[in-house]
Amino acid sequence: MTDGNKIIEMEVLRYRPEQDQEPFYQSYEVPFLDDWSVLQGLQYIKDDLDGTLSFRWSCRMAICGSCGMMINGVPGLGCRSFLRNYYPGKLRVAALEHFPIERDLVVVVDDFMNKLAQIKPYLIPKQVRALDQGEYLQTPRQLEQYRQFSTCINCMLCYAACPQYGMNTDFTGPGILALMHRYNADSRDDGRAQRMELGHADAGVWGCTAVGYCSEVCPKDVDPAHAINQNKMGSAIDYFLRFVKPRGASQ
Amino acid sequence: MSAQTDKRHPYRRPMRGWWKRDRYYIRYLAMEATSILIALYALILLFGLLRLGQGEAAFNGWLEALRSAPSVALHVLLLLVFVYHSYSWFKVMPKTLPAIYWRGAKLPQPVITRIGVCAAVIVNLLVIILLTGLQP
Amino acid sequence: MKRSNEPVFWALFGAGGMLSALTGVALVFVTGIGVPLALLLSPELMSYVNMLAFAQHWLGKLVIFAVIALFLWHATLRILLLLHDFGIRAGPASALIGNGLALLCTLAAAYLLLALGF
Amino acid sequence: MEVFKADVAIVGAGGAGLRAAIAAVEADPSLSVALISKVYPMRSHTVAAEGGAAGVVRDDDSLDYHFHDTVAGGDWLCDQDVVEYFVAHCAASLTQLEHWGCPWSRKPDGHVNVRAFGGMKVERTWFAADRSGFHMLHTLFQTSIKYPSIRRFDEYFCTDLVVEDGRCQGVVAIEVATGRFTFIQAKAVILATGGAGRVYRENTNGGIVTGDGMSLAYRQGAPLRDMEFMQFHPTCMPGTGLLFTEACRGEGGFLLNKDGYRFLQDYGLGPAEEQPRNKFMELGPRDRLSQAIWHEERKGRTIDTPYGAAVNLDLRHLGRKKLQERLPLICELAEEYMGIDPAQECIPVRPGIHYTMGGIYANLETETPLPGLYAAGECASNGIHGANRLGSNSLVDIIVFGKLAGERAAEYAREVQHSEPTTLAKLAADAEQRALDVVNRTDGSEKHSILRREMGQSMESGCGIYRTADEMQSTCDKLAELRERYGNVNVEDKSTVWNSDWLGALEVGYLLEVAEAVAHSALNRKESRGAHQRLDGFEQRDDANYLKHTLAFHTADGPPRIEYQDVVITRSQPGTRAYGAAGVAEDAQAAQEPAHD
Ligand SMILES: Cc1cc2nc3c(=O)[nH]c(=O)nc-3n(C[C@H](O)[C@H](O)[C@H](O)COP(=O)(O)OP(=O)(O)OC[C@H]3O[C@@H](n4cnc5c(N)ncnc54)[C@H](O)[C@@H]3O)c2cc1C
Ligand code: SF4
Ligand code: F3S
Ligand code: FES
Repeated sequence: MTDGNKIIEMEVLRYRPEQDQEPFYQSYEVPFLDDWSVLQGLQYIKDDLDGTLSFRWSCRMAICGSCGMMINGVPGLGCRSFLRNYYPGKLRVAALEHFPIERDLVVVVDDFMNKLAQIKPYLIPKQVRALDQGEYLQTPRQLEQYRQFSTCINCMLCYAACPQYGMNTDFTGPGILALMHRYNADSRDDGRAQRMELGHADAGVWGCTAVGYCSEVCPKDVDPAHAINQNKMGSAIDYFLRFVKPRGASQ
Repeated sequence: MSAQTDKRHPYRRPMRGWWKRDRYYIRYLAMEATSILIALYALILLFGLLRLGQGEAAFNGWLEALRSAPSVALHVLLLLVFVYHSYSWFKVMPKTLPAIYWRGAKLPQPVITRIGVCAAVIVNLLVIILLTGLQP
Repeated sequence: MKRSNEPVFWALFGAGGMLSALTGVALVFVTGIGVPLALLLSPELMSYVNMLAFAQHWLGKLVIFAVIALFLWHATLRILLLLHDFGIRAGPASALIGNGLALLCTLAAAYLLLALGF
Repeated sequence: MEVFKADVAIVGAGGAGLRAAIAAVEADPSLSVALISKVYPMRSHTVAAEGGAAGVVRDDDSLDYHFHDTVAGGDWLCDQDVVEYFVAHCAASLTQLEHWGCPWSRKPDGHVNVRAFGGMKVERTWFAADRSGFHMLHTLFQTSIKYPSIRRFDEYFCTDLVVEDGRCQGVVAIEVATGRFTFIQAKAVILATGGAGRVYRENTNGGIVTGDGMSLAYRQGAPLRDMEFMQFHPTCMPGTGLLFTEACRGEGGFLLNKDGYRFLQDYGLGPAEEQPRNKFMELGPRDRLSQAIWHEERKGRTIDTPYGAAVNLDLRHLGRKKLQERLPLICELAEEYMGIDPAQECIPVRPGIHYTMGGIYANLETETPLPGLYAAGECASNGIHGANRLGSNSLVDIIVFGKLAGERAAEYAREVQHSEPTTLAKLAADAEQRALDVVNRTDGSEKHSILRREMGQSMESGCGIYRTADEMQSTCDKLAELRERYGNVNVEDKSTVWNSDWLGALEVGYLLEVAEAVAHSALNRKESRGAHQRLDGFEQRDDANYLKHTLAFHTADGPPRIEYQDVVITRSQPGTRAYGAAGVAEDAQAAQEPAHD
């Protein structure tokens, strides 16, 4: 399959619920070419060495968000990390931290999906517009207010980076709070008060302790730490304003 | 293979010792740990205040204690801790502010940190200069 | 979902953090190094008479109170976090004790300052 | 087996499937809709689309222009009644997405901006930077959460359709996490399973693009139409095949051969000008560009890479600022994957498989010949793309016809009743057994990864950019051999939880069937048209004999049976497909003749 003469040792965390009590590392020798990603290494293992290894992938171009995994202990996308950068050392690949391991590199993502649904991740328009009225107007400057937060690929690397999520999975977490901010910051939207019912809670923005590693590992520069922490000020102001003018604040 | 029984058994990894997993966490904890010494410093001042209320002799005793070698050593440590605190504080600050636009472009976060650090240097110097000026 | 009361503590934390980030280094230098060792500064600066006068002035009271109380509230939030991060899960109890102590110290500082008179 | 009763079942939660689901519940909120996808919706391959979606908005543009660009781009193999419906509904569909929050790029005045795309006469491609498909998919997915009657089956792998009483009445799917089967009983079923690019090796498609839905419908007797037309995209990353969007050229990028010469001017696309001009040079259609690169290679004017011949995509003159603003993902791809800074260096590119023009035959109403079964999106052949799809026509195809499919299926579901459950349960159990047989057999000896690899290689050598009868025949033979060997496939993994080895084997089964439909459809088309180009005496288009759609029907145990179907022509008689200066001359001449539109 490859005519590469370099061989890297890949240790992959295995866990097969039907036969293993707990996860263990299994080692594979993978011949590779310089432009191979970690994902290609795993595909080689699956196609040529061990068909029983399971992992998620699809696009290979860092956009579908399927292939998040721990690569030498750091959350990363398998398809955007390259074997050459780890050679000649060996490489440890494991399932994303802080999520339950379903099997091998596959984690259970129900919690993330449920939270995504909870924050009302859709436009709640200020004024409903009919199709024949054309588009809402939005200047590039207004678009810029939320653009960055709309580029999240739901890869969940930030969750694997966030110890607060690891310790308490009630915490809504970086990616979803960034998505909440994406809609709140959209000039067409009027749903902030509804969404912030979750945001104002202990498990909302206040669950974040500004560790900041989430933004560090995010492959799309979403900067979830920024999305969350700039909301603390707003949430605090809202908290106190409630007493001053109860009508203006969300219940 | 019997297909209709659920063989799922998701495995949860423990969080024990999580901070050892990454240098980034150690740095975060170091930032948090500055608080212990900040509290200590506030307590030293509070104690000074208490002594001040108890009269001249008591207060001079407190001043005397400040001159002891262990106290000076402690304050040197405190000085370093406060320097680190200032730096880490302004490092996090851009995350807590909405994006700032300057001449149509977003101000990069490191620039905000640098502005914060400069402000800290200036204010600290001002405090010292002011006090030197107040000297009898 | 229930609204968090964290904003109260967070506001104090933020104020203390900012104050200490801006002035902490200078204060430690003055009270702990400069004055005791007579380095750059005269020991007279913190003499009983001077400090009493300072603490009896309303502005002086304010400064002393702000520094002690806010530094403490700032530190308390983080100490509680640290406990939480190391998995010491006293939960509401530790928060109660921590914030209780900070409140106690704040009240003590206020009482002492008022007791010094104007 | 678990049973779930729905009114409408939709297989596929990409752009087409999600749009269909929303349309169905908006048509009638009391309907229950099951949305089944083998991956979480936001992983669907729509996510990878970069460039944008076509919809007429500019004052100097018209539906007529869009119609003619599409029909000529498709080399007159388009069903023109469908194209008319299509162009009339593009802009509104895209506006609908805007109303749902899609962050389309804007002009300074706040209106949606449009960019140029290959083969389009006027700028009409709506874009969200170069993440258009990503934003469309996420907008649709997130909006779908608003509707409680959409019940999602995420990570459910569909293995069969259940057909009874002459109509499609549901699907059987494996829950990937448990390996358990669910029968989703439905009054109407929509297939929205995407393309089949993975029948080839080097391609722009995700690993999940394995033609599942095409194969499912095909097995039940629905014909696959125009499968020989597989689109090669001219600008892909050598090796991985990852795509550099056509928007690179829309924004003004050049294609250079190894001498730094804009070679497209030698292939009837010139003259070469500095500024991008619609339908000239780099903004010609994909089939022409890919063919030109093939010829350059024969002339020895390409660059050698470890993965074969390449030409250079030159974006340097666009400047870093514009690249970052308009093509950020492209910059990221070039930098991360190739170590190339596009503001400084050219990017080597070569053609790769990109899009499946053909698919499950569906009429203007998205109905397949099997009652109760609808098809939309890339898995369908509704007749708008003909022999060559124009860039940015697909992202809008999936929402225009996704919506229509949702509405039609909802209508149908209200008219019919569920059949007797026991008969259906029996059929579902049979389907379950068939899928289990693949994993449970212990005497197999063939590895499906090897079958897949051999299939890809064979498709590339026999059904590439240029084709000959000999080569196509040997591909057909090879595929017959692989089909034989597939009967003897061995699945190493016998477990139930997340057994991706098993699913991989099932996918290879789908791929092989689709590949045969492609190869045999190609072998039988004795002309050159659009993406199907022959070198063996059939170099010309032959309207007399082949202005026809190919229909491939599944047969019990052999290669597909090929039939033909007339193309619907309403306003545009087949003409010369001319681009560049020749295209302008052609237009001028047409303008002098009495309008035959
Ligand atoms: C890299 C790239 C760039 C592109 N750029 C553009 C562009 O700029 N403009 C444009 O117009 N077009 C573009 N296209 C084409 C366009 O993106 C696709 O044609 C379109 O997105 C297909 O959408 P779809 O909804 O039909 O299928 P997909 O988005 O592929 O969705 C298929 C769905 O079916 C599901 N599915 C498949 N099989 C099964 C099964 N067995 N069981 C259960 N579920 C199943 C999948 O899980 C998935 O949810 C591009 C394509 C690629 C690959
Ligand atoms: S915020 Fe970044 S790291 Fe987190 S899910 Fe989104 S893209 Fe991934
Ligand atoms: S790592 Fe976690 S604690 Fe906050 S800043 Fe990021 S969410
Ligand atoms: S495979 Fe899609 S993000 Fe890696």
